Amino acid sequence: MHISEGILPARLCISSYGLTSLITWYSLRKINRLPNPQASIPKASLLTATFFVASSIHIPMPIGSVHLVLNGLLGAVLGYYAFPAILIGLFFQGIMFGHGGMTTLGINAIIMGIPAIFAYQIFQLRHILGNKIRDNLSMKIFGFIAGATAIGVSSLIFFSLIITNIPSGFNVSLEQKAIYGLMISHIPLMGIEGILTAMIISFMHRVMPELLPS
Amino acid sequence: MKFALDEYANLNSPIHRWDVRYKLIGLISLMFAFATVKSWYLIALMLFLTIMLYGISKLPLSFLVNRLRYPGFFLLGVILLLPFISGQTIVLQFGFLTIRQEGCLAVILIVSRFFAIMTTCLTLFGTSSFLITLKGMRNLGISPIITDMLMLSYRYIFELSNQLNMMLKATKLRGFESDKISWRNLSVYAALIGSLLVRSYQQAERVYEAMLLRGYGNVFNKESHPIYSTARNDFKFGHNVIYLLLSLIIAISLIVAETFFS
Amino acid sequence: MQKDKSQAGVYVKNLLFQYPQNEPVLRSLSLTIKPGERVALLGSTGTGKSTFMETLVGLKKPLSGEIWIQGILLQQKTLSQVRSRIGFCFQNPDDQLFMPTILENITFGPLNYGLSLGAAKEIADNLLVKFGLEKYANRSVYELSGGQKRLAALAAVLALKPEILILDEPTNGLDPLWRRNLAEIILRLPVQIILIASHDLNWVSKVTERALILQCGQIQVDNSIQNLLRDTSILECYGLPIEY
Amino acid sequence: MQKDKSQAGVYVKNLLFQYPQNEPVLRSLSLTIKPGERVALLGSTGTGKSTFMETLVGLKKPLSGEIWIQGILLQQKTLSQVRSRIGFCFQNPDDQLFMPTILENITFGPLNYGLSLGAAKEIADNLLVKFGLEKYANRSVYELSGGQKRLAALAAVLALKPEILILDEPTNGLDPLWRRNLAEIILRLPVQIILIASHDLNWVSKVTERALILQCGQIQVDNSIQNLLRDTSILECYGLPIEY
Ligand SMILES: Nc1ncnc2c1ncn2[C@@H]1O[C@H](COP(=O)(O)OP(=O)(O)OP(=O)(O)O)[C@@H](O)[C@H]1O
Ligand SMILES: Nc1ncnc2c1ncn2[C@@H]1O[C@H](COP(=O)(O)OP(=O)(O)OP(=O)(O)O)[C@@H](O)[C@H]1O
Ligand SMILES: [Mg+2]
Ligand SMILES: [Mg+2]
Repeated sequence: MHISEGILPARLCISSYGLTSLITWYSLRKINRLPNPQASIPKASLLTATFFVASSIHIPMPIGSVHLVLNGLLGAVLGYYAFPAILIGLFFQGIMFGHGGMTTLGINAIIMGIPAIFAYQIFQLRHILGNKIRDNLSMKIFGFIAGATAIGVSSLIFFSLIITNIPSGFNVSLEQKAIYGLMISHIPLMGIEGILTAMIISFMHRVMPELLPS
Repeated sequence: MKFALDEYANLNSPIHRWDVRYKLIGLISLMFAFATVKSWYLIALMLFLTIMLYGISKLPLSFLVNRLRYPGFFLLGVILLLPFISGQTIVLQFGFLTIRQEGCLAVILIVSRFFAIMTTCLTLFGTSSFLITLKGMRNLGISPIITDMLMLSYRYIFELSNQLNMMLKATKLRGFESDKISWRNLSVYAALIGSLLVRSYQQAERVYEAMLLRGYGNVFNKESHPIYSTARNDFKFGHNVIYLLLSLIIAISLIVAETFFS
Repeated sequence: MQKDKSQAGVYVKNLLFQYPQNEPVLRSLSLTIKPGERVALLGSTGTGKSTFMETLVGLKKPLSGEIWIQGILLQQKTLSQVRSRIGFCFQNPDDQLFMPTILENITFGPLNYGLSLGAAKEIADNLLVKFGLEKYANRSVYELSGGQKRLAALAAVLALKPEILILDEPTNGLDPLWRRNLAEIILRLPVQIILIASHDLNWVSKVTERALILQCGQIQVDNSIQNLLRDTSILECYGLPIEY
Repeated sequence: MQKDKSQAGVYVKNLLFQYPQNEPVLRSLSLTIKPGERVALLGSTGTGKSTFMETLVGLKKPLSGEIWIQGILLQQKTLSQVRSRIGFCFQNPDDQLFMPTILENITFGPLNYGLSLGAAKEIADNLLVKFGLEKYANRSVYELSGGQKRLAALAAVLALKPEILILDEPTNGLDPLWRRNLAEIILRLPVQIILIASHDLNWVSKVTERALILQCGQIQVDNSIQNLLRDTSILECYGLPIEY
């Protein structure tokens, strides 16, 4: 779910860089206010590298295989580091594999990063809404919602951008239908991402709970 | 290392010798200018400039081909339908299949821009070692948190993908069949990713300790980041500046030509 | 020679392997190991011991050459059949313990081969007792010491009841007592063939009888390990000074 | 005793350390190491060798007790001063080589202590030659063998010109030849004190003179290593059977 080089008009690329810088600046400001911002740098970097590596895993599906995005998980685990981490992950994907690229870095960071921030907020909601249920169950439920929502929002932004910017010759209502259609076809993917996010969070909760933000 | 970027960073070409700070600004401006291109004659010019640039850089062709192949297929997957659905002018028609001119032009435009931007990008990152590029970014004012994270993640990507590889091997040897989908298989994938996260978290703590022991965040030092900003005010009107001006002029001319003369 | 192929044991002929864009690591390597043999694979760093062992279980595909395991030719369609007969322990036990608890790591293999949960648990329980890990069955892998992880990895591999056991530097990071325990456990295992790569000449000489030295892509020395240990000049010549 | 504090060397008194929600690992441990001593720290797995070494450089904070290093009391405000005098090598060199190239890893420390790039490079060049790594200066860490990584990690630590060197299981995964090379390098290092935790009794006896056995949170045995190696019953009793 990366927008390749060459598709979007330059104006959109540049303005999305602006928005991305703004969010990055805000995240960094939050990070700098943490008690020991330096201590988390290695942690965030290694987790960034982990997500980069994990997103190369192919999950077999009835039709072909999908590879994971995991931006919901990243948001849930990394909190404010998620956005810079996604920016960095995308930078490497762009220059190493050509998934995305330099001019589309800003827009891709928005596609992946803003949903990750949502996912973090959703996952934190468990402290308020999930009080009454068992810890492990609330982790799973909120993990699932965070993971599925993140990928859902990402694909919504992605398809809207692609459909409205490719000269497809569609009119507005046809474009809208195409977006709905593509979104519906992505519901299974949302399910897989949600389930895996929930499972991974529950794994970490069992094995090393301090990895999850409290 | 299969995807190391700086495999050919030690060649000697004008692009390799170009100071990375100027190179970053120059080539990135060029990439954005390429992204604005829409008209025919500018596409031709853009492709010509790109090929020239890559030629001057002396990077081997295989480097480019290997890195463009997969994203190229991916891109084609997205735009493959355009010639059939987009536009009114019909070029060819076999039965119910119609090939339309506007769609074909759109494909050519997108593919050319993709090729030009990606090639320029690979030239930028392939002609200096990654660490030097990072220092350049740091000097251009990118936050040290970002450059530190870039450096550390770059270092450990290979380490971690090796770990994942070994774990995948271990699952295969114990009879895991990865090519079917089931609840249990998903939970195994989750365990693999979870293990990777937990292991890298533990490793991160060690790495941080190792950095501390070697003076990271030391009070004696104002600039306590692994990626130093070694900016000196050595502005001289030399080849660095000439290349920079050259690429800025090209970039601006492309944009101006695109906006006003087409 | 030809007869060996279809018989039990490991039979390797003219194995050629190289990593892309590198020199060959294994150059026409041939080797026969008969059932009942316990073999040490020696050689200095980077001579290809791990690579060779991985080709035996089909993790690395040789450019040419044949591998017969227990009378089966290793190829794509026999892969899972061959793998089910071999237990392979990596150098780093962390690579092998990816499930949350020790118990789940041990039952992982049997479940993959279609055993019921009950049957898999029974196998696991036996192994946990054998390795003195009963107390830790439900403990997370990350709360174990290095020695315990090593044992857990071994238990996980033995759960498949392999006929052939391959260990890559099993004593790494173990203290002397664990090394002794591990040696004793290995000597009592009900497997037909054991192949161990190790830099610990002293330890490996206690658990194996035959020693191979790998260098320049071939088995250069094939001798009883006791004879080899006496011949310090040969060892020295292959970069294995005995006193270190 | 009191006099030692303000003198050179390592002076540890009544160190108490425990991990949260666990039994104490170090229970009132006391120890003096004088300049010029090369000391082996022995003990079976999980007795707290690594933990103890980490308290010496302030990575783990003891509950009580004092640590004096070269006449300086270890506390928050002297931390960086003490650390600049100690070189500490972790068991896993990958944790220590966090910069992409070897050269960068070596200059990292000196640059942090305010040296100029030129001065740091000069130190690095000397060390690269000493460890035979000149050719690999700009190679990425990922492409090195285990032995080379070990040497690079050591070089990175020595770049700070430490007076005290602490090594945690330095021979792990090294082949006999590298073990010999490492021993020779260590014996020639210009440091005042060397403290090595190791399970390789044979190797460590070649590079140290004094041996400590850690158990139950205290130094139980403190003897010359040659005497200790002769006393197999003591070793056996602390879980260190000499023949393994
Ligand atoms: N993925 C790889 N790509 C390229 N070369 C590799 C790769 N893995 C190993 N090599 C090279 O192949 C050779 C054999 O490596 P291998 O790991 O089999 O050695 P080894 O005998 O097991 O060494 P050690 O005793 O250090 O474990 C080495 O020279 C190594 O550098
Ligand atoms: N982070 C931790 N949390 C809780 N307990 C720990 C932690 N790290 C170590 N321990 C425990 O503290 C004890 C001492 O561990 P340490 O790593 O110092 O032992 P060691 O002597 O270095 O062992 P080895 O020879 O295996 O390296 C062990 O029993 C271990 O289980
Ligand atoms: Mg090996
Ligand atoms: Mg230790």
